[in-house]
Amino acid sequence: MHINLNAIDFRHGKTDTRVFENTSYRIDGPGFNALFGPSGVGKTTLAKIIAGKADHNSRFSGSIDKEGISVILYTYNLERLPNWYSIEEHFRAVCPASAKKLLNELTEISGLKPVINSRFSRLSLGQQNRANLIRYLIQDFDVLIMDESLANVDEITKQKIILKIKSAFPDKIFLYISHNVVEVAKFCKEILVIRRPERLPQIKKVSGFDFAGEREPGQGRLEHIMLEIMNAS
Amino acid sequence: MHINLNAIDFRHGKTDTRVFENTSYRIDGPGFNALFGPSGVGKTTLAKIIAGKADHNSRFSGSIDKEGISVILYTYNLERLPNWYSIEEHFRAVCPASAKKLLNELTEISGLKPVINSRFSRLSLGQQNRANLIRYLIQDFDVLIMDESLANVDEITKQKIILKIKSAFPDKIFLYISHNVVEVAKFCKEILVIRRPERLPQIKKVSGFDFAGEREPGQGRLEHIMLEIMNAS
Amino acid sequence: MLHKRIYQFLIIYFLGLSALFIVKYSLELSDYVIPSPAEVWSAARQYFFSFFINSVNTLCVAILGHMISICLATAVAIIGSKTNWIGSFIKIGAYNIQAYPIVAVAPIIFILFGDGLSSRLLITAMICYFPLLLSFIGVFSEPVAHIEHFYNSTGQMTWWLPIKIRLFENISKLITVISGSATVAMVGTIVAEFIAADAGIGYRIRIALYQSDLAKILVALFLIGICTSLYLFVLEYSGTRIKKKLDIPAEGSQ
Amino acid sequence: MLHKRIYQFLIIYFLGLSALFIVKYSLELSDYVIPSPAEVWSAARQYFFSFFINSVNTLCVAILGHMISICLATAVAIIGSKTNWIGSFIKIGAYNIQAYPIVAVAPIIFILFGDGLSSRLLITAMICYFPLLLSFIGVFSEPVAHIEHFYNSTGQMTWWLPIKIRLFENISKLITVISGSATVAMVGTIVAEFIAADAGIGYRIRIALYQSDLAKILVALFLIGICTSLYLFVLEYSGTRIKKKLDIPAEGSQ
Amino acid sequence: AYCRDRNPHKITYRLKWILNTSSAGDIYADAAGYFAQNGLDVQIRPGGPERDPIKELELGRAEFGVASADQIIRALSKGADIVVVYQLFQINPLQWIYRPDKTLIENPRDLMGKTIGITHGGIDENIMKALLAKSGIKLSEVELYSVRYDFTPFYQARVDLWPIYRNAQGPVIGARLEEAGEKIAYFNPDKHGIHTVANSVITSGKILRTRPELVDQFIHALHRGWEAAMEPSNTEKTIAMIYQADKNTPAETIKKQLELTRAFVKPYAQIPIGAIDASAWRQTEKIMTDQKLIDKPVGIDQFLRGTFVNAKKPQR
Ligand SMILES: Nc1ncnc2c1ncn2[C@@H]1O[C@H](COP(=O)(O)OP(=O)(O)OP(=O)(O)O)[C@@H](O)[C@H]1O
Ligand SMILES: Nc1ncnc2c1ncn2[C@@H]1O[C@H](COP(=O)(O)OP(=O)(O)OP(=O)(O)O)[C@@H](O)[C@H]1O
Ligand SMILES: [Mg+2]
Ligand SMILES: [Mg+2]
Repeated sequence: MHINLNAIDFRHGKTDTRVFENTSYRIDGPGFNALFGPSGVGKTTLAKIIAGKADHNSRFSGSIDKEGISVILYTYNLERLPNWYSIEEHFRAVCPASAKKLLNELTEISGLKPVINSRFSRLSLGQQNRANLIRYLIQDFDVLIMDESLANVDEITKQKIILKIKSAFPDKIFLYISHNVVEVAKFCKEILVIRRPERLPQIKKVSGFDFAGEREPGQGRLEHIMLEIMNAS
Repeated sequence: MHINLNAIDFRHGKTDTRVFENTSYRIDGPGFNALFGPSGVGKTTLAKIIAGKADHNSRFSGSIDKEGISVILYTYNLERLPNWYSIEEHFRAVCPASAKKLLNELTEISGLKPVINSRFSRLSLGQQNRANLIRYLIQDFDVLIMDESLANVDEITKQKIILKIKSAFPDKIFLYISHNVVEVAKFCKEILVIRRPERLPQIKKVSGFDFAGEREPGQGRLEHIMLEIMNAS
Repeated sequence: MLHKRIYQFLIIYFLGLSALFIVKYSLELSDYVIPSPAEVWSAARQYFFSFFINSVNTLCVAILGHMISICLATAVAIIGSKTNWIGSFIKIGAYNIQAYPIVAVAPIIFILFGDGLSSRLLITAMICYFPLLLSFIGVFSEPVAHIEHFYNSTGQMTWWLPIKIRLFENISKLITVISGSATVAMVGTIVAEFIAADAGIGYRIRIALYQSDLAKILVALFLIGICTSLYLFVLEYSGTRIKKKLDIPAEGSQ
Repeated sequence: MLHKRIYQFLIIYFLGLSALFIVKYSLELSDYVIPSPAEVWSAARQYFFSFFINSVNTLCVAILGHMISICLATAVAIIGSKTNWIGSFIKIGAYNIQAYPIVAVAPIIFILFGDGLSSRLLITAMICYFPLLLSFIGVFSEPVAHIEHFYNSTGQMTWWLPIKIRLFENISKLITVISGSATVAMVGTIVAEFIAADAGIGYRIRIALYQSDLAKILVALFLIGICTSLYLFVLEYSGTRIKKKLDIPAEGSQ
Repeated sequence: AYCRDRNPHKITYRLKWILNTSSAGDIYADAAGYFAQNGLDVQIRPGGPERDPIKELELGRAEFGVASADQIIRALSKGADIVVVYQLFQINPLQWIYRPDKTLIENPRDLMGKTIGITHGGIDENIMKALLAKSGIKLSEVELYSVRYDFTPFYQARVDLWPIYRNAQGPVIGARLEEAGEKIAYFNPDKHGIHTVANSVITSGKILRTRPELVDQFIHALHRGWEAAMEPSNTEKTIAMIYQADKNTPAETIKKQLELTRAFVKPYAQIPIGAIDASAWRQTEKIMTDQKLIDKPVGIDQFLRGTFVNAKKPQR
């Protein structure tokens, strides 16, 4: 199971600046990985390229090989659920039978139970984020890219959700986009630090602590990873 | 200069659950304060109440006294700039003559220079966030409430922006809503931790480190504050 | 609400009437060109009741025609908003048929449908559905990226779902358009009656027109205005109720 | 693109024509009810050129009338979308006037404006502007909260800004509506000619109708269709260009 | 107003309907230059139900116009300042077309039980009602069918009799039916004692008072035009002129229309073209009074100001 980016070149429509230039990277095996880098560096762009959702007008070259992967989902924090159902009805409508139990656990853990009967437009921002993420998690996928999907959720809830994801999907690939370096260092297996095209290689790999709920990372270990990430970016 | 919340009671339209129940709090003097609390607890709601932008259908009682405050602005991370201008043109269109220099510095610090000629819809999420915040900062205000305004910006840039705000507006009140406890503990003068209505008082005050760029907080000090915040919430 | 609508209509009507009388007296026109107030008044007294019955008759047909139009416009817009060849074909078909004046196609309609209520309804619907169609196609062709993304990505997008999403997203625009098109339904019915029927206020207008009897026409216009305001009010009121029920945020697009 | 439009129109037209002939031959209707193909063909050969000139004449007036309608609809919608009393008054005024069939108000129009080009344009505009108005009011009345919030909060909201914001936000819907309404402009002009003019294809249709000459009407409909398709294409093409220029994301509402 | 200030002889003549064979003399006078020879610059403009020549006269947009007798009487009853100066048709060309092999109508009593097309609000309705009344047929004994723009109901034989203008529509509609092998015939109310007036030339009382010479010149030229147009030896020339003005109608059709028009405009050798048939006007007025189309008689005689008013009509 891997995704292989080969010599990716990418420019957005109407612009001449390359977001990616001859960029290659290989994501191997399952795991909870991060896409990290300063705002505007190209995380969303890369995520969309991987998910095959890049803009039609953009110019793209290079190739992406996949092995053992058929469904790649991309979710982002601005997504909305239609307002005609309550959150619970929405969940039910898109939940395959096999994921019922998982759905229940996710709703519980994410703290959405009290607002499960509300319409989407009546949720707080973080509640909206979580509702959206959950409906993706109960789908069938091999790779899930979460573009700031938990950016507006408090840290305690976020940790619960991430740990649940890690335990429930041990054999899937996640690409988690976040600006929180502590979180990325602590939870992710591999951190793909994206850098401006001037710096080569454009994607640098840092290994994270990959916390799964058992043993909290020591302060030193975490700081070391964070420093590595900072140096890389 | 203060804002005084007196016995606020608030229910959203169509719901019966009180978001606030007999809640009082006093924000005194200028400073960079935070509104903190789990997702869905009522930060946005409170911010809107203070800014006088609460929904028409909601039921509200209580009063808000202000002294030395005439303009309260509320900005949030989903705002958009119209697409008919580039960012630079937008800035110019809404910038009072007196704020020109400030605008320049803010654009520089926030790292928006390279995309200043792009339209809003062509920016990355974090760039959009920053562009929106900047146009508020150059307005005339006494209180600025930033509802997750920097939630999608990387930490390095975020720190630069916050420090710049603190130095440029020493005599204004800021209410900064964020889910990042480190950041809140480090930069804010006062942290208003909001809790579920069951717990009294509903807003608890924690003093932050109020970092202004000179002396980095020691690890212990920061952890202490963070612990306090966690305990409070 | 209702009294406000009626009230506003009355102001407009009497403003128009006054303007007409001012033209009459300043140009010293005879009662034949523009009837005198006395004549209008006597026509009103004489015909008010029977015209009222006729207007209500027209209103009923208009309401029926309006419903048909809404269904028709929805159906055509749904197909026409699809980006495939059939969609664009249906769209062009709908547009082209619209470009034909009803009077020109009326003979064909009568040949095919006879001259009962069905022709009348068809003509009403043909006149009324197009303004709806335009808005509907506009709404149904424009993706709501942030909502549709999920269904597209997960392969759960059905033929019908994007329509439903775009409909919900634009419900208040659509309600505005639908309630506003009530007046087009009314005018469509009147035109249908003008061409085809021997009942309804359109038919009475036609007779008055042949007799150059502006006084009667003015009375008819008054009643048409009242009926239209009434129907408009009912639709706007229902629209507000529907929006409340569907929990559409008052603030607009969230 | 253009040839696709024309192509589709031809298919529709000939489908319609075939349907008519099928009705004719299956019901054994005689040539005076539905003309035979030979008669239609001979009418086409005889009148094609002069009808073509007339249609182009009509198209020119339609384009002018369309421009006027767009301006009128924009103006009324801007005022009518304001939530104050004047706004709702203007809106109701526009709606009520619309409910009057043109044929009923035509005598008044002729009294006031004579029977030159101005009456013809006025009637065209009156017929064409309403579908536009409906969509425009729908669009202009609906706030775009996430964009307008800044201007409202900082007291920089002007009278004009919300209009501009909502216009930009809905530009592709509006372009759809405007280009689609081209056909209404065409039909409006034809109706105006039917009642008022002594030129244009509408006038020819009226004569053909008087002479009960369906063959000529069919030829006229063909030319109207061609002209409409042409104009429609020009508008749709310009719309695409405008969208590109304004950098409207293809994906839809961002 | 038109450039009347510049040239007092520039005038507008508003017809009742589009330019066709029914205005043969008008077209002739114009094309042959008779107006110009009388020092007039006449603009002939087509009319229609929405463009009423009487209103145009009053608004000063036209000096002369053509209107039907019912229009004129109705306008007079409402105080319009108009006078009749020339009567174009001696016999009203309004007739009902029918299929004699299906519906045999030899006298008005045969109308009983038939479906008769009428234009509600049009003069044909009043003529038919007067005829029925005269023949002692109650309205409930016939089926009145509301006529509209197209002839389909008659074509499909759902209506037995359909009103048409014999001279203008007859040759077109009739020919179409005959081509398909149908037999057709026309029912003429004039033959059954209902003498009504159709189109006449009018001007305003004010013009007649203040510019009688203008009226004279105009009528003189118009009369020359009609005489020439109705002259059988001028047939080819007249047809060419009409075709020039109305390219929608083929020349053969115009030829037939012209023959028929002649029979309505100059049915009797001893009556001049344009003669005003006062008795027919009175009967029209009476019909309208009886059927409550006007409140009270207008005293039509005083408004008939033509050159040949009351020319004696031969007994039929
Ligand atoms: N549609 C577009 N057209 C042109 N340029 C674009 C477009 N979208 C993004 N860009 C530019 O491409 C660069 C990368 O954008 P991208 O959205 O991938 O950044 P990101 O890493 O996701 O940033 P953030 O953390 O702020 O979301 C940015 O500089 C941005 O301005
Ligand atoms: N329009 C509304 N109608 C009904 N309930 C609402 C509405 N908006 C918010 N709520 C509810 O009120 C509570 C407080 O919402 P609020 O948006 O203030 O939370 P928040 O603290 O800002 O959360 P977050 O960090 O996720 O943005 C939530 O439980 C939410 O579900
Ligand atoms: Mg991004
Ligand atoms: Mg919030």
